[in-house]
Amino acid sequence: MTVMSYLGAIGAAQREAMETDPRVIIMGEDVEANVYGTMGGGKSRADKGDFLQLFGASRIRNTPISEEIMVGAAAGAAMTGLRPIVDLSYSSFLYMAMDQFVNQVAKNRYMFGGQASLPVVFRSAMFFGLNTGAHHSDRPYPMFMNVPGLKIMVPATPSDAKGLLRTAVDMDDPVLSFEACILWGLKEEVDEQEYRIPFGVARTHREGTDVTIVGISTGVHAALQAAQKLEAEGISAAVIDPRTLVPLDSETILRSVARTGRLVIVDPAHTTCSAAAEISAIVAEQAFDCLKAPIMRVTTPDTQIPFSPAIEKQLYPDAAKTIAAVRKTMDARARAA
Amino acid sequence: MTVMSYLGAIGAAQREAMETDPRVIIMGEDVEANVYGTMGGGKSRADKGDFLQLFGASRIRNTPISEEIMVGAAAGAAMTGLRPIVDLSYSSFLYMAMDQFVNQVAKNRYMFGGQASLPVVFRSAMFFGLNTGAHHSDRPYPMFMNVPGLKIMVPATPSDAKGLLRTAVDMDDPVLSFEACILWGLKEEVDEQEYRIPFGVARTHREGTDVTIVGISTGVHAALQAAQKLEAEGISAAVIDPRTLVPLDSETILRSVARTGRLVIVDPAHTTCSAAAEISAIVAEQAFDCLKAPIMRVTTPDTQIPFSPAIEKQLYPDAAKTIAAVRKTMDARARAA
Amino acid sequence: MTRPNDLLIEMQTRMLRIRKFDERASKMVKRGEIPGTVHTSIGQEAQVVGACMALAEGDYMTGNHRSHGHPIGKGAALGPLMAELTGKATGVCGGKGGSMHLADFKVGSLGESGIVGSSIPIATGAALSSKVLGTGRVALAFFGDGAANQGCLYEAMNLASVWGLPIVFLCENNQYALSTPAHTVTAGVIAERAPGFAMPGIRVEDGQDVLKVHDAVKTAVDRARAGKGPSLVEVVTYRFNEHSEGLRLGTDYRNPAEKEAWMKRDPVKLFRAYLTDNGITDSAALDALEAEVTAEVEAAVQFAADSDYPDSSVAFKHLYTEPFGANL
Amino acid sequence: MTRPNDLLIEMQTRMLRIRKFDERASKMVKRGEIPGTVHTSIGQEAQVVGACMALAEGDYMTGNHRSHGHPIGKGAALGPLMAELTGKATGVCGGKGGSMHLADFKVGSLGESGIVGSSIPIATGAALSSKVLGTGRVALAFFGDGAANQGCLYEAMNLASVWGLPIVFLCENNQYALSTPAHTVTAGVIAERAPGFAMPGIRVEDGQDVLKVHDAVKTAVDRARAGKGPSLVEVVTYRFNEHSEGLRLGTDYRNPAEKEAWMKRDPVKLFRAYLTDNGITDSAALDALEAEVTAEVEAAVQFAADSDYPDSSVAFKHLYTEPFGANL
Ligand SMILES: Cc1ncc(C[n+]2csc(CCOP(=O)(O)OP(=O)(O)O)c2C)c(N)n1
Ligand SMILES: Cc1ncc(C[n+]2csc(CCOP(=O)(O)OP(=O)(O)O)c2C)c(N)n1
Ligand SMILES: [Mg+2]
Ligand SMILES: [Mg+2]
Repeated sequence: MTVMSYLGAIGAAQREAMETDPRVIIMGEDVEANVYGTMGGGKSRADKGDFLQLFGASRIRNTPISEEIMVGAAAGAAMTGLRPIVDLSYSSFLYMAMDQFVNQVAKNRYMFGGQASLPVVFRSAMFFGLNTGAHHSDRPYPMFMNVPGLKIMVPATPSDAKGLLRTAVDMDDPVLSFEACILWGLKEEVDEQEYRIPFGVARTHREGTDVTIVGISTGVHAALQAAQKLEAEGISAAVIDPRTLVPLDSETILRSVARTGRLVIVDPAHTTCSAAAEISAIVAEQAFDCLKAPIMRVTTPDTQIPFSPAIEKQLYPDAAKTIAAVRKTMDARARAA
Repeated sequence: MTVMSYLGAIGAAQREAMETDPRVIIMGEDVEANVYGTMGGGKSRADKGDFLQLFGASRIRNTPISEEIMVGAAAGAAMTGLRPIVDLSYSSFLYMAMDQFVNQVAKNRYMFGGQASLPVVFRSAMFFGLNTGAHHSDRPYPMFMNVPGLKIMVPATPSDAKGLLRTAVDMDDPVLSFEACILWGLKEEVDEQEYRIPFGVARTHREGTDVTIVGISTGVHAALQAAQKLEAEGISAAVIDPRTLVPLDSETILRSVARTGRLVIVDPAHTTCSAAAEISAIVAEQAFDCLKAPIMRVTTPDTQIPFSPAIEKQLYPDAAKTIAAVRKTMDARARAA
Repeated sequence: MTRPNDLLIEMQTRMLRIRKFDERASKMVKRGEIPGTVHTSIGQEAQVVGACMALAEGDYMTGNHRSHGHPIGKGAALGPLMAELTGKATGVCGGKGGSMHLADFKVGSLGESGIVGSSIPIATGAALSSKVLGTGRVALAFFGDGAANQGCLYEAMNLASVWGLPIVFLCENNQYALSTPAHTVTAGVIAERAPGFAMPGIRVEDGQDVLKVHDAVKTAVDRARAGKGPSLVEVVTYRFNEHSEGLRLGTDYRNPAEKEAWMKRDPVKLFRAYLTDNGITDSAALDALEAEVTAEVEAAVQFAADSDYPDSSVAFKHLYTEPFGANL
Repeated sequence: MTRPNDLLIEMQTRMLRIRKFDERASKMVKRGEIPGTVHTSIGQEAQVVGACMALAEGDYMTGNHRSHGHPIGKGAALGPLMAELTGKATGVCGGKGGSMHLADFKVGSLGESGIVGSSIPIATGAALSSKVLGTGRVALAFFGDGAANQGCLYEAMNLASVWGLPIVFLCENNQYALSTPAHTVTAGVIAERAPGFAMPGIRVEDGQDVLKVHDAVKTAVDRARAGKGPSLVEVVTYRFNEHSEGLRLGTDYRNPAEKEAWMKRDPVKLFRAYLTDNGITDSAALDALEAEVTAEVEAAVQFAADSDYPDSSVAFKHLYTEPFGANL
């Protein structure tokens, strides 16, 4: 085990994958210069571990600022023998390539009756909470969840990031990885050996008996802080991180709700049609009889993200809002026997 | 009153708007030739009412096949004095312009502190159910619901189409109109005079006491057919059409659920993160105490749309599936006192 | 360029296949035997076949909604194509694709696209594979004059140029995008956009002549295979039918005189004359060929008719690797 | 082109404003007085001002992340710009935009964009308004060499060309997109892409000379205003600072010799010399001007410092017409 940051873990997973399989390539804007710090080594080409030095210019490819062709060409390359990792830097740039994501990446295997495989990973970071204004602060995974054919990972810890990303690269389906910029510096002990975390298997961070808190991406940390504080008040909260939104491990969530009867979902996306909405709908349909109280969503309200530091942070889910939501569900008149 | 088809009603609303305000223009592929039948008159330029004849080439603009510039230029034009209606033909082509929708159309008023107004309407038709394969069968409104700053209408009848579209053109906010191709031929008596239907006001097609069925777009018709059949069985179903998804009239839905205690949502979008998910989540949070049974979604399962007529239709919500969902909620053990 | 006789005969064979297949498909749409609609390549056979036959068997190709000609030109078997059009389980995509989404990976056909312009990046990616893996394969992207106004084409051309990818961008300029005349929505000349992206742009003015098309595309393919990068080839041609079968537009967006003049230059007839005039073969042999191809198409129709529809469960297959999430 | 002296002085004034404003902003980022980061136009002042001053007051302009120069060049007041950078309620966007999203509709500045390429269609739409409403206004879209590889530029150029829109596409070629040298990701010469879209493409090789830029852009603006349609102007220049303030890249993506050579051609100094050499004004007057501009910038900083942050409720304003759904 080694201490790795979230960003370092992503770099490690990419390096492993590059070393293991010569068909893996990385393409994206400024990947050669390692601007975002996931291309190995340090910040200088002279540093040990620099991807361009290690893997060469044929496999580490600086692209023009042309997201549509970047995504589409990666899809075409994946259909013909490569296993590209596309670094799209900020998640807000994905829209530029939306047609390729929806009409090619998600549909080609299906439309062509299984003739095509698309082993390709699209990485991007959500930069919200950093005073970059509306154009750089998006958390757009819910819209991709509505597109059958894509798989979606939202790692919340360094070890999950490494294990999930490794699985993603090995998988024959297209994966979108939404990484949270505010987690980049988060550190923990991570296995430096190869390991893989399966998609569709939630991580239960804490067991609990009074309420189930499902956290997504940064929401996991809000949930964990909330759970810790709630414990002091005698409220036992389970904290579950689905880790992948497609496929979604609804079983683990349903099982926990069966025990607690209460559900709070912490999701940094905008409220309407969020991942939280989906999880709520699944539980309201499949575990209604277990529910003792309203299902609460702690999400970013349906407004765009303002620049001013005075008014941005209030918008995102945090521990305080999560605690407030849990209190509300605990106060709700118990309905079950 | 005159009998109008759904498509004719759209044409009528556009004509009214064009006649009333010289700042209204229509742009899109093949709009001059009236290929899709919403540009007035008949199918021939000689026919009375042909838009190109009536309004001239400066206001009826054939565009290149360039959705991104079409959407972005309409936004820029709206910010500087025009009130464009953009005909994007099929909803599956909107992805091509996703960046402009999300990063410009939805954000500009907000980011610029209210300096910009965007009076622009983006029309497109959802062609599902017509054996056109995965590329033409999308129902993508849920992903736009996740983008604050856009308004969304989903008319289900000719009279709603005319009144909502007229409101949309008059409004200073950007509106996406998702029209259903299978409804194009639907006819009813429509007021040929000017009238406007407000956004954010649901239409209650039927009152009911046992179950609330919320229908969206074609789902309204499935719901109405289901309600009629259920009546014979002694089940009284309310049918509500939100008509606009943003803003969403959740009050009307909540009020009905308070009465019936049961909710079924019929939404032709893919299940995950659908409009149905959002409505379910709102009710599970705000009307939990009224609920007597699980909230059921009748949606298109999370697979892409196959071409073969043998296997496509089974995927969409219909009356039979709606009835089955209602039966399930009725059978669910009553939980409230 | 000298071309062996059997290549010339094969050109005519493939053009005939496209013609007969599309004529048959058109009828079937009108009779309701094919659901939805189809977009025929009738009148554009020389442009399609001249381009496809400049490619090697292992080369890649992507296309668009005007879709049957491309895989046929690339050598796909007709039965599974026709079965696909009718939505049968034996279709080349198992009935999941339909007319606009034909793909036959066996012959390098990576897929037609119902979204205008959207398959160009796929071909570019195939060329990237070829370059990185060193397979020597060339990719060709078919698209229309209408698609030439989609931004992704220029992103693709730029990327292919700076990376030196083995790809040919093949613009089928049939002068109209649905009802819209190309000159009303296209600034300048499409082929002349190439130099701005540091690649050759070749305009084949007579796209009804299969040999002229073949010459131009062969030059571009050779260049690509030699590692010299991409080219843009624009072929001027004309579609003889309406944009799609069954569509009826009220406006005369195509001038009847123009239409008549172009229809006189029927690529199949022209090449037939070339073959006999140059003594490559004779009328009797060509009649026999035509009969053979007609029979081949009828057999494809029969194959489709005899095939079953897919089982309803098939709608849920092939979305991901199977079983769902198999590759954990 | 003959230019009145006061125009020349105004050019230097605006260049100085950009220089001093950006120098101050850079310091403030480093001190944490501006949240996030900023992208300065230091070194590119001639390119920005030469272009902006070719426009009339009522003309429209859009820009990108390298954002302060554009509205300053177009004549915006500095106080609300600086207040915006610090997130204050008195900011030109009420604190909602920040550095990358400056807009000052009063001077025709329709908005900078943090998304590379994304504001080009907005300028195109403004030109469409002008044409349909007959207002005679011209639109100018600023974008970088990096943005020149976004497909939407070519869609915009094509549309503007076929519709004869009054727009100037202004490529600020500072030779790098973040760490990426333009020549490694750009096929050919950007200005040479224009003829393919039937419009003039002008390349200003010396973008450090404000008059050369002004000449080229003025020609394009006049052409647009005369109803002759769009132009593409590429201006070669250099940014003196890092891509964004505070960013530290380990690799020497810019060769020190190259950097030094370009920094010698400081546009503000060059034009100062021009003004004195040609007897337009003298050193004393220019020193006074510089002091004046410095004071103006300090006043803007003070204005920002004295201003309040927006109330938390402001986060929920301006998303739609208000009250929400007012325009029912
Ligand atoms: C992105 C997109 N926009 C619009 C359409 C609708 N559409 C289908 S074919 C077509 C015309 C295409 O013209 P062209 O590219 O010249 O091909 P042709 O039909 O002439 O062969 C249009 C507008 C589409 N399928 N996809
Ligand atoms: C669509 C998009 N892709 C990537 C980025 C990240 N990014 C911001 S600025 C920049 C470089 C832009 O280069 P250029 O257009 O030449 O402008 P310059 O910074 O040199 O003025 C990049 C890659 C972005 N903001 N938007
Ligand atoms: Mg065409
Ligand atoms: Mg640059």
